[in-house]
Amino acid sequence: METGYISAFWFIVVAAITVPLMLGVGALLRPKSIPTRRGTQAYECGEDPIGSAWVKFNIRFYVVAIIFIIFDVEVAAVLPVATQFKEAVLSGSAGFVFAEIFLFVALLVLGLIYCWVRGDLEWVKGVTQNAPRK
Amino acid sequence: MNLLDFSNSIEGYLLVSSILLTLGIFSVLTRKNAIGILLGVELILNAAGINFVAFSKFHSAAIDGQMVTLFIILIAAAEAAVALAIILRFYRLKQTIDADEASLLRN
Amino acid sequence: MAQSCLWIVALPLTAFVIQALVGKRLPRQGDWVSVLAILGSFALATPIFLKLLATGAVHETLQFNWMVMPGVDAVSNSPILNKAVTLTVGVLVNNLTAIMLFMVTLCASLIHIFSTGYMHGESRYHLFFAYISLFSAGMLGLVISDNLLTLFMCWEVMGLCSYLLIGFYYQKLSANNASLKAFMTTRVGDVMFFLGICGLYYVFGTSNLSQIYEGIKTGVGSDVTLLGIPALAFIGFMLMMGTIGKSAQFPLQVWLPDAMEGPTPVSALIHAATMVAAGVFLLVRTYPVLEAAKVVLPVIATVGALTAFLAACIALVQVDIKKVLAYSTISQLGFMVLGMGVGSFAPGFMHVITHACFKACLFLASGSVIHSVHTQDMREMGGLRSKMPITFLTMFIATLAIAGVPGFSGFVSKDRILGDALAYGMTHPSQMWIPVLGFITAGLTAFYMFRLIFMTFFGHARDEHKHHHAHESPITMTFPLMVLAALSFAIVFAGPTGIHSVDANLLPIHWFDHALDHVKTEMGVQGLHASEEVEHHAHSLAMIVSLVVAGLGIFLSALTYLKKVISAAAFEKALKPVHTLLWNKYYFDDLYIKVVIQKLFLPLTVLMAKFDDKVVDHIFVDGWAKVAMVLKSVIAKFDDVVVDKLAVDGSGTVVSAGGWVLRQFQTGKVQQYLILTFIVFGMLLFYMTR
Amino acid sequence: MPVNSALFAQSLTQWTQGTWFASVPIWVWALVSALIIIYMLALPFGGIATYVERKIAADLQDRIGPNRVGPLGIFQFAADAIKMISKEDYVPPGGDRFLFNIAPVLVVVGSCAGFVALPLGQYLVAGDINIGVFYIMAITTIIAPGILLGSWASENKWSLLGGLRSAAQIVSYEIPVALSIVPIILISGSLQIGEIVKQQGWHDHFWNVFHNPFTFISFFILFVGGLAETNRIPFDLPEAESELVSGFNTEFSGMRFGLYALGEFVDVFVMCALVTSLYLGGWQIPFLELDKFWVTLPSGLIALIHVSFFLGKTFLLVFVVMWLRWTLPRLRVDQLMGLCWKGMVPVALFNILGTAIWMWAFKGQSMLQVVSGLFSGGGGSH
Amino acid sequence: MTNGMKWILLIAELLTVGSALIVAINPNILYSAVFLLFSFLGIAVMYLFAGADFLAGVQVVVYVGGVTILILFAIMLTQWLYRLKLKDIGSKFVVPGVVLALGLVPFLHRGLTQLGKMVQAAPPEKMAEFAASPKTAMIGKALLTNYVLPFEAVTILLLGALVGAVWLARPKA
Repeated sequence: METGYISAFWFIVVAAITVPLMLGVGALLRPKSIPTRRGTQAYECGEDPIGSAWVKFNIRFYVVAIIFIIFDVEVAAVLPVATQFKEAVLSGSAGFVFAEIFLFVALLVLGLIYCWVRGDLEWVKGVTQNAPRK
Repeated sequence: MNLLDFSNSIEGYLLVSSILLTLGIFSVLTRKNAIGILLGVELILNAAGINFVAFSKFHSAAIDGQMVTLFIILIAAAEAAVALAIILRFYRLKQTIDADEASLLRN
Repeated sequence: MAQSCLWIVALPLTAFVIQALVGKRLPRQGDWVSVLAILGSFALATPIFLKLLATGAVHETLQFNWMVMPGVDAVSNSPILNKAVTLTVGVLVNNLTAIMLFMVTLCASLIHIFSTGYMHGESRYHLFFAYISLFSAGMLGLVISDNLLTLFMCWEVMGLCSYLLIGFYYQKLSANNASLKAFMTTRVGDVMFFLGICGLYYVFGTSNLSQIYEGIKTGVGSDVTLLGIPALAFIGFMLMMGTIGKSAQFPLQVWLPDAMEGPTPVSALIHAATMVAAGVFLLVRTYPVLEAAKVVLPVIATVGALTAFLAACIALVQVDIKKVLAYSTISQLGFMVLGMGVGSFAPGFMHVITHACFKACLFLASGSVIHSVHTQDMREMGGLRSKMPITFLTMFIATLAIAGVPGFSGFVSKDRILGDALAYGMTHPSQMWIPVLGFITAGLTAFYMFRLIFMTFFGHARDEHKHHHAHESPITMTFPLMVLAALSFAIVFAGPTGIHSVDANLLPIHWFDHALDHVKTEMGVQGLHASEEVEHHAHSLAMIVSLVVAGLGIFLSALTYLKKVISAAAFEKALKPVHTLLWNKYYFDDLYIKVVIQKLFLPLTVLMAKFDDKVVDHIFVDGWAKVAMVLKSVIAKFDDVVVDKLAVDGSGTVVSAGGWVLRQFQTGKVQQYLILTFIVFGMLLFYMTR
Repeated sequence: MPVNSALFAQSLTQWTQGTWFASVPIWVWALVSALIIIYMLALPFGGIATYVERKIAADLQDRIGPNRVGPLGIFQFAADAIKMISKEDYVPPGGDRFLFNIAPVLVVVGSCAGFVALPLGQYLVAGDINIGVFYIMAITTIIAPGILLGSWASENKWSLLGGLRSAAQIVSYEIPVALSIVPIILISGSLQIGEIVKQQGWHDHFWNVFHNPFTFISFFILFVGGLAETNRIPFDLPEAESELVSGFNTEFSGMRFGLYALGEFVDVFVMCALVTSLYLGGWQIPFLELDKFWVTLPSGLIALIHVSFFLGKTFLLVFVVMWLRWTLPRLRVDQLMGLCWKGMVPVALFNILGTAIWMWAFKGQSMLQVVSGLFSGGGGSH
Repeated sequence: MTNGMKWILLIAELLTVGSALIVAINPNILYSAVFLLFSFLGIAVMYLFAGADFLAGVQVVVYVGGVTILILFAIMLTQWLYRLKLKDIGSKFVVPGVVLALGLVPFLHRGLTQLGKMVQAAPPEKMAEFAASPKTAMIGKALLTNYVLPFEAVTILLLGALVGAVWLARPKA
């Protein structure tokens, strides 16, 4: 357990403390306010909010999240191997490490290309433009 | 304080992981919401991860335990992605993600 | 060298397979396949023979495991079962094998070549070659096999081939009967032979010759008794019966004359050179056993002598040329068995070889004669000397050889046998009649052989039509004759003059004797144990007597048949009863048919039939039927009550109930299944951590 | 690194060697260094940045900008802060109070906690964590759930849409950022930022941005990715005033809004600091090595020079960020996503490949070393 | 490990267990998702104390940054209709679930105490030094030496997951 992590711990604690600190101070300082009906409604450019904040079910957020997590995992897996690359280059066995990383990355790029070709990356699903290919 | 020593030794880790496992099982079994089941599964996976890391430090002082946890995390991520995709597909099919609804495969 | 032996056997075998399968469609119906195969075997056999000539001794064995039976000691404690047994099979190549291999492959190839000419135009031509190839393979297999079982197998193969070949013209009823007769009678001998092998196995625990020789040397089994009689004697008799069956000796010789129904090359190959020699070869191979069973040898000697004499007498009166030769074969085989019996191991074996050559030549010559005049009856022949000079010349040489005229191979071997027989007679005065009989037979042989020659080749043609057609056979038939005739000269076997000059210390003076003596020592055979001086005296006396007898035989035959001074008919009338007796072959056939079969077997079968229908049919079959009927009704009742009601319907309901119960579990709810899994997980955990 | 304990604190102990401070335990110094850096550097910067940005914006638009409060309007940020603290802070009726309070904590922690690993000077780093870069990446990922929960809790259609979009944007732009960090790791061989910066000295690789052509491109990707991750202007679609009112923080009022804005600016600072330390050589002074300076300077002065250079470069980048805000038009959502997945990710992957091949071919040397190697006959080998 | 640090570990463990409890019990699925996030953070801290520093980073990056986002997206995308019926109560399997979960506790406890004693009895000599040393390089080397095959296998798995999930999540044709 490096001592560095103690500093990190304290940083997180201090950062976490500032939020309630600030809000607390604000709550203490400001005058009491009477909640008015209109004031407490959800702000809709002054209009009266209609219906619950229903959002059209849209899946493309989720597609982005999937691709993100797969590539996030990829980066997390590649990093330790990448740290050994410099030492491998100096010791001459760079080929193997390069091959390993390349294979790892290439396969996932393949996945990306698949998504790209199948039109999953398009954010706006045009009716015609993205009729799924046969 | 034996509590401090306890929490720092392997028993602490094992206790945490077993509690996580129990809660995971409980959550998997009792959740009506499909995503709730998924949360339970994540808990169980993490419980296993903790065990591996704990044994890698306290028992064998070798990196292999942590490697297994690393792979657990990688695979759990992929699993979560696919599981949730299935749930969303199920949602689109039945407009609900109540686990009991998903019983097309019954007798 | 052992591997090449395997190839020697394999070649004719493959030829047989090819011939049998595709022979018909091959060019020239595939005869060249069999010929090439046997020539190949001959080519492989010669180097072994040459090595024998060069080094004087050849010995190699090749063993491989045929069957490995591990002992079953855990299960049973019986001595036989729990003894781990490995049956090794293999090749034993010693001087005997080398000589036999050379002789058999030589004769077989010559006969193959001869039969390409002789059998030309026959309907089932390719099948003929298939059978003789198979036969050659069988014979060669027998010669090289080390284990008596494989020897017995090849023995049976040859029996089969002789049946097939004798019955080659199966359209003729006589050929059919003859082949059946041959098969059955040899079968009797084979059963005895097999009993002999079993006895050997019981005594020595193995049927490998090499191991048996060791056993004999160390005196194993000399004390063992089987059902009271000493085991070795029993084995000896059984082996002797095998030889009698196979080499057509006294009691079982009826099948050989009838075997003449087959085509002549068959008779030459099977009934002159090889198969019949196999019986004697068996005696040679298992000689140490026979010697160990002291009582067997005299019996063999008597059987040999009797067969020789009787066959010779019958041959006197025969008119069919092949029948004469058949009986002469029987008598010559009798000589060989006689030789074995009296202990003249080497000369006996030598007679096998020499006889193979000149008898094959005689048969082939008679074949070419028959081929040209299309009849087998000597009375229709005559004066063919001018028409068929080569056949006449070769046949004449072979006849001189068989008659025992000095300078020819026949004389060398027969004289030695007679010499040893005489020495044997001298040492055992009670057995003196054996050599005397031998000498008389030698004379008779000379007489009827020359009678044959004079009737066929000399005098004037009795049947103009046939005489006119007679023509010399083509080269493919005459060439083998010439080779075989060449082999009939004594030079081949024992020095220029052929006179068996026994030097002071009985040292053999020729390659054949060297080889045989080496084998004798190797196999631990004592041979004749007459005193040296008696032996010398006997041999010189035997030479003189045999010369006299042969000359007398030739002279008388010339007188009666060439010059017609003595009229054969007169003799016939004078000795009418004797003549009819000989003519009917001592009524042996009738004896067997009437007595053995009708009197002995038929009543037996009738008895069996009666027993069968009374006891077996009535008591058992009908009885059981009744019992079955009773049982049936009981079962029927049991069946519909228990089985139908309980089992069938019962299990049906149980299963459906079970199904219903299980169906409750399959609710489709994921969590339901998970609960079950975790219950099991809990149990597992409990089990793990208790 | 001699002692990788709380180095900032450790350098403090050096200064106070003789005095009674020495007996103070190490974690106290860690706390002190945390307080100093967050309350003296991060938050003030947040405030000042609002002021500076408005000044620059004004300047770009030919107007004066805030100049009422204090000379040249310097204390404008203080005035804003006080205003916000005193503003009413209420929770929308439908939203749930608990999430509403948790969200800003996550955002602020996500931005400020990154300062630990940033090396201000050679020995001036709060805590040089061995997995420095990875730690910063990890911490900044906490912001996305924060924003998501915040927008969800505020029970407002616009805020939820804005929240979803901003989360999606942050999440998807983390990939090009992460992928463009990998070449640096390939080059420096360690995740410790201190190590990375140390290798960028003049005699060493010099700045990573000039190490090889591929790192040059990935510098820009990292910078642009950082921009997008902090929802800065070319990509500030989530709080695009014209469409979604102010995006996820529609319902945030008073200091909560202030905290989010503060968090955002601190995040910009962390991103720029990260870019400087990874690509522009952090505290490395171009063209000279302080240790081999002809006169050995006191360690305090060296530290000061390092910090000044580090902050100088970071502020330069921040200036560029602000400058971009008023020059580039906003991107449409699909353009935004398209740029990320179809533009930056492939190029970033290509850079990784390129760097690896370059390293492999030139045995890890940078362009300059290779060139200098050619001239001096291969003298300056790595 | 000063006393202070032990306290931090204890707090982290309590945080993990507490939030896990809330995840399991809380009827509101969104709350349980949020507390799942906190338990992941707690676990990351526990990894730190067990010497797995890189693993803590991966845990935060993947779980906190990735899985939680996925879950939140999924919840938001599906729960919205449910807004009112968010409560996840009344599942038929509560009783068996409780019984099973509690049923496991004694066995787990007995098993773990046995394991604990076994480990305590023979702690590895290099434990402290192993815990303190940075793990990134070690993991890197391990991945390059004896974990090459799993490393490549994971790529194939990820590819499959990516294609599968994307295909499943594709909007209706």
